Amino acid sequence: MSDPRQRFENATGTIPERLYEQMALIRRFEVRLLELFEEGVLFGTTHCCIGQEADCAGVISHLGADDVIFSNHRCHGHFLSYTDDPRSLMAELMGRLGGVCGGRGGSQHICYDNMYTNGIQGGIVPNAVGMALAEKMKGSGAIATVFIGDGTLGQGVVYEAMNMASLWSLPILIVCENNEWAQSTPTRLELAGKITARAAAMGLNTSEITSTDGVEMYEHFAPIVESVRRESRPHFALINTYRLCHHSKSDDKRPRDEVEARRVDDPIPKLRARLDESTAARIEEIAAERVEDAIKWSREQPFPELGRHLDALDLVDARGVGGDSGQVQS
Amino acid sequence: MSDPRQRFENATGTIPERLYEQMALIRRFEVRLLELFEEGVLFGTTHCCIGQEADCAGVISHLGADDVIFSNHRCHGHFLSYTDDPRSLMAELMGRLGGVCGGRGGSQHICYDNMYTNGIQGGIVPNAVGMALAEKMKGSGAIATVFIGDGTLGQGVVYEAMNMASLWSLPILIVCENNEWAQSTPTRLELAGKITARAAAMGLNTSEITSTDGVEMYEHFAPIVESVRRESRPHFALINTYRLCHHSKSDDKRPRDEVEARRVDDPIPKLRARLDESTAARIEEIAAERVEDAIKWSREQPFPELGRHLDALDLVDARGVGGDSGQVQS
Amino acid sequence: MKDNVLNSLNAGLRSILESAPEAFIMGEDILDPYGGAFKVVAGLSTDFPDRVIPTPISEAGFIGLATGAAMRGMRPVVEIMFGDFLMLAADQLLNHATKYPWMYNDKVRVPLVIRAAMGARRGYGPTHSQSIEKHFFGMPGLVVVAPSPFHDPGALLKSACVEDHRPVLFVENKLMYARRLQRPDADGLVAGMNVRSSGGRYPTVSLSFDDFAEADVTLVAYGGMAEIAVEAATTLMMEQEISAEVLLPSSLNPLDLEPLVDAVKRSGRLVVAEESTQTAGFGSEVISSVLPAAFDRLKAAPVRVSSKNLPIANTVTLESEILPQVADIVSAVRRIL
Amino acid sequence: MKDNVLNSLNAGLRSILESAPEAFIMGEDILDPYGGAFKVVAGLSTDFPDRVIPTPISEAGFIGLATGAAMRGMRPVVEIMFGDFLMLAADQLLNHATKYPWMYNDKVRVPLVIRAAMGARRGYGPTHSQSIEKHFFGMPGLVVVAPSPFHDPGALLKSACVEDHRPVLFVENKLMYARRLQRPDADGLVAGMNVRSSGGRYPTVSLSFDDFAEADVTLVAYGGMAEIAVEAATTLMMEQEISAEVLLPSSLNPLDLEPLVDAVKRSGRLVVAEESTQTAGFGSEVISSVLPAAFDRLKAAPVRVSSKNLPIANTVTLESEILPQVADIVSAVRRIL
Ligand SMILES: Cc1ncc(C[n+]2csc(CCOP(=O)(O)OP(=O)(O)O)c2C)c(N)n1
Ligand SMILES: Cc1ncc(C[n+]2csc(CCOP(=O)(O)OP(=O)(O)O)c2C)c(N)n1
Ligand SMILES: [Mg+2]
Ligand SMILES: [Mg+2]
Repeated sequence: MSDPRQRFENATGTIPERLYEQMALIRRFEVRLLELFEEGVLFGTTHCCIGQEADCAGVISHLGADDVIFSNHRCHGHFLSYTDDPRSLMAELMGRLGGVCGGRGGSQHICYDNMYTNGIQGGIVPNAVGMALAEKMKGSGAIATVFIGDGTLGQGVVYEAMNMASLWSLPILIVCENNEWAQSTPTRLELAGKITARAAAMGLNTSEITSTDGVEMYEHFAPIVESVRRESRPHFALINTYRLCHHSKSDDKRPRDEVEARRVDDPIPKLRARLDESTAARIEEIAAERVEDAIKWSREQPFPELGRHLDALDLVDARGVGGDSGQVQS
Repeated sequence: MSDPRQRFENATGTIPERLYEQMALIRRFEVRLLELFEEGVLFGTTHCCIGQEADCAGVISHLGADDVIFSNHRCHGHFLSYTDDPRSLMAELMGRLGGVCGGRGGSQHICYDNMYTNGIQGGIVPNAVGMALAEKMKGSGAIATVFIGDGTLGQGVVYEAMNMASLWSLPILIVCENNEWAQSTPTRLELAGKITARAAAMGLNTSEITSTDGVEMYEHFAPIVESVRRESRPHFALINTYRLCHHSKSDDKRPRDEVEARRVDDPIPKLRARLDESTAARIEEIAAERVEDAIKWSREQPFPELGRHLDALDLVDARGVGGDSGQVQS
Repeated sequence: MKDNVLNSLNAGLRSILESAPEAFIMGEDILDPYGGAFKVVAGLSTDFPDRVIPTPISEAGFIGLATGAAMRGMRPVVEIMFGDFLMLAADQLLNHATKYPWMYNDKVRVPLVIRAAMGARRGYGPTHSQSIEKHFFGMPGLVVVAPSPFHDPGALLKSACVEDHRPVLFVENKLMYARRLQRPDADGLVAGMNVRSSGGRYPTVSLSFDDFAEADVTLVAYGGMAEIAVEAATTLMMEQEISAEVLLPSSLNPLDLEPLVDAVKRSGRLVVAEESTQTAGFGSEVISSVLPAAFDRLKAAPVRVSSKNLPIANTVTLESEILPQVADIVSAVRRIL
Repeated sequence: MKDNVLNSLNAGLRSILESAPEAFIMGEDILDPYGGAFKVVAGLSTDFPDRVIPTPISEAGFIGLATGAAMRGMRPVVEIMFGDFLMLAADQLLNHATKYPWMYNDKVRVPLVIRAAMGARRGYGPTHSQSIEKHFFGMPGLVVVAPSPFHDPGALLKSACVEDHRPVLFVENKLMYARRLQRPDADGLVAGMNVRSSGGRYPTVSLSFDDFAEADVTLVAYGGMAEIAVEAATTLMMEQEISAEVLLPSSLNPLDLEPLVDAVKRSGRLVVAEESTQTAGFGSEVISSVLPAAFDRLKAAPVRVSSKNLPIANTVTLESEILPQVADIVSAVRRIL
């Protein structure tokens, strides 16, 4: 079972170094991913989180083995911070049998231990709140964390879910990564009013941070995660950040100068500056090796074929797979 | 075309008297309705607004011939304030051909001039906001008003619509009648946080009034309606009130003493106290006569039969009915 | 306690809560003393206060929550007050609850039951009377089940909740709540007919005036149309000695094809009755599914009986004109004989 | 400008805005320079800045707004980026847009067009590849239209927006965008076949290697399956001299029954192909609707070709196994010959 908090605590090196290990891996993974797309090795589309890596490492390093994570279309970074398993993600993106969902899910539809993702905006929030409800009913002490973007605040179901989370005092952390754009739409064309006020009006605790600094992010979220767990109260955490890459693959029509001006906030050089050069270089090297290994390994995996599952309703017959509980572990 | 503002201005008598005319008519209408249900003359179910009559008269008397109104399941009062036409409502509730929708719609599904109602919670808010958008695009100067209950704030689409109303600066007045209950559920079990803050967080203007006094309500809404029209900005107006009758027909399981304690707020005696006895009695008498007339008239109307409309898709062929515009007037 | 559908369902829910610790109930207005709009959950919040959770009016939201809870080992049973409101949660069903199991490579299960009160004939008007289950047929991974007075509704519900690992839409016709359960009499007859059941988790019940050897026509119906179909069969027998075998599936999706095909092969004639509108519904699916195996034995084109393609009017005259009645089934049968 | 489906639709939208002052366009990411996820609206916001309204990610909300606007005399054309997201607005369609006209006793019209990009074969995975239009069949009052490269997509869209008073769901297969329009060559042939059209607002196009007098089988398909069906017909002709007449309706609901019945009567064999899953879909409806009139002429049981009953996998191998291919149609035809 993935345990990012344990992994983070067990890691050697300073806090910035440990964060850099995650963030450099994420960056390297996605940069290579975009190259692989150009090569034609990948299918469909994919959403990279280049520029937002601090959020992944800064939040998820506080989550333990029992905690639940729900992410969205832009989930690779969250996945790598959670699992530290680039092979199974890369294989999934290449559509291979060895991929985390055997090629069925692809970039946006992933499940690994207690992490889930889906490509429909908003609907994951009630799902995650329901998971928090289940954990509370089971008394597991776990919390659920769900990541959404600014644009996703357009979905009404987010408010329905926040209201219930607040009414029933559920241990849910909603992390809203406001990267100023939703696909091609700037925030000002899609959101009226004030983001945190929307959650506060429903009785959620709220917080806001404007940063792309991994260390700041990590420190900011320590007490937040702790309080959601301790108080079993929902918290809405707004992160103001910026997306430095395309929305998906190759579709960036934002003003070039706007994007260029934000490169100063790039979380990778920002965090790198806190490390000494040789440590940074070593971390990057390891990240690069791991990504190449993942690519190589994935290329060797076969493509899946439809096996026994010729009908989604067959699941009922496959009693052996998971017994009586809703959760079937991989 | 119904013009409640004009009708209100043209009426003789003091402001309290004019309001009392409307409110006494609504009360009488609904009290008789509940009796008719006991008699078995009516079908299905119905939602009365006994206790909330001040809202109907206080808001709608400010709306003009071009303005649009959208109401919900609890719409008789709004309807009577808007149309002053008890016959066509009574006939509809009795399922007669002479009813406002020929018996097709019934209590919750009514259309009359620029007024519309529907029995699905929440979905009417985007519809009404879209009407405000249309009026703004057409430059008609009209505003749209939509009535919802506190429980309806559970529907996500309300927030989606508020956000767009605010983003696009639309002339929409959302009136939320918080009667402390949604069917059998008290507000505290369904709403977390603060109601007006939800709208304010999306950039709407907001206001709040706790009253069942017709005159207070009328005065409170004068500048609100005026500002929505002048500024073409959305406004969310919260009215704190109480429902003195069943949710629908005969299903009241609220604590008896809670309900009894609220009878002091009954808007009818409250407003009556502002009138002299003989005027009040005369108004009540007229109201009673009009309701009996509506009942008598309705009983004489035939029941409808399916005519040419054997398929909802036939509408396209019925070119004669309404020409090319979306709106076909009755 | 009357031996009716309502009480059977209520007892089924009670038994679920007693036997499955992971089960809980969610929905609007389900607390006592109100006990739900149709009283199916009456008494349960009193006896299981932590496991009956009243929700805000947020159909998409609470079905979404139930889905998440089901993925984490719970067994939620959700009540949708009027089935008409289920469309609000259609995305949660299509793109969330039913997608997760297969899309995640069988890593999760979503043992979620959604009970929805469908159906008309009570004068509730266009938005509170529909039978919209057909719009949910053919979502990969979704099971649609409908009891009738000829089934054991409570037992079906318990199977769906406790034995099935898949999301189940459980369709309750609201007129049916007050109907007595149709149990075999001393002679083993139900409504004067012989009865047999296909068995299994969601059985198909068959009724025949004869011994199931042959019939002039096969009548298929479910839920609220079950008793109407039986009444039509009785009329046909009494008035014209036409022998109609009535098949009442409880699983609408997937279809339990075997008993259907078997019956149609014997009779050569098929009439399917449903309360919904006709297009792309239950009847279309039954007919298209039965054809490949039974084509050679068909003596006439199968016929669908359904509502007219209109919203369901509020007033009683229009409502009954719009809805399928006994006479519509009878005349459909006569047309193909 | 290539003579393809995308440009035809784009030109259709432009012509709508030019000719109908009440028309406007709404949807996500539709402003230039982005011009919509599939570029169908490209250039329009530049030329009609007030009439191309970019929305938040609120499918239910903006379809609800469009409905209200349509009731007040506007003619909104809404874009749903991926048709998969349409379920979010299912309640707005079922209980609002389609209900109002009849329920209000014909006092209002809702001339609303919803364009939705459906379909797979691009590796977009389980939530961005579906063809879910079938779930909207049989909502009283809703028209469902789908162009193909054999129709004039822009003209169809313009009819839906400017001539029709009813809510129309306009289904655009996304793989089809890049396909060339199939227009008659110098000999009047399309894809080597004779062509004719039923005419009317939403015509059914028929293709035949012969002169439409007879055929061994009638193949029915729409949207993205149109070219696949034509390819199957070509294969059948080339490899086995089997003559398949291909019927391509553009109105999916209601069905234009006459040409279908006519063709099936001539051939006696029917295969319906659709990209969606099978249950209660287009095929079921076509088969059940054609049966009463064509039963006596049928030589074999009609067959449905469709996706497997699974979510659409992301990876190419599974995706193609799941989706209906030319070979599936060919072998379905062979099975009933
Ligand atoms: C319900 C729904 N509508 C639309 C989309 C298409 N879509 C995918 S990502 C996206 C933008 C999301 O913006 P935001 O929430 O800000 O997240 P970001 O992409 O910026 O991380 C859109 C519109 C979707 N996936 N789901
Ligand atoms: C979408 C939807 N869900 C549930 C209902 C059933 N229902 C009708 S009225 C009502 C309570 C509404 O409460 P509120 O909004 O406070 O209005 P009130 O009845 O108090 O005027 C409910 C749950 C409905 N009509 N629509
Ligand atoms: Mg964003
Ligand atoms: Mg209320």
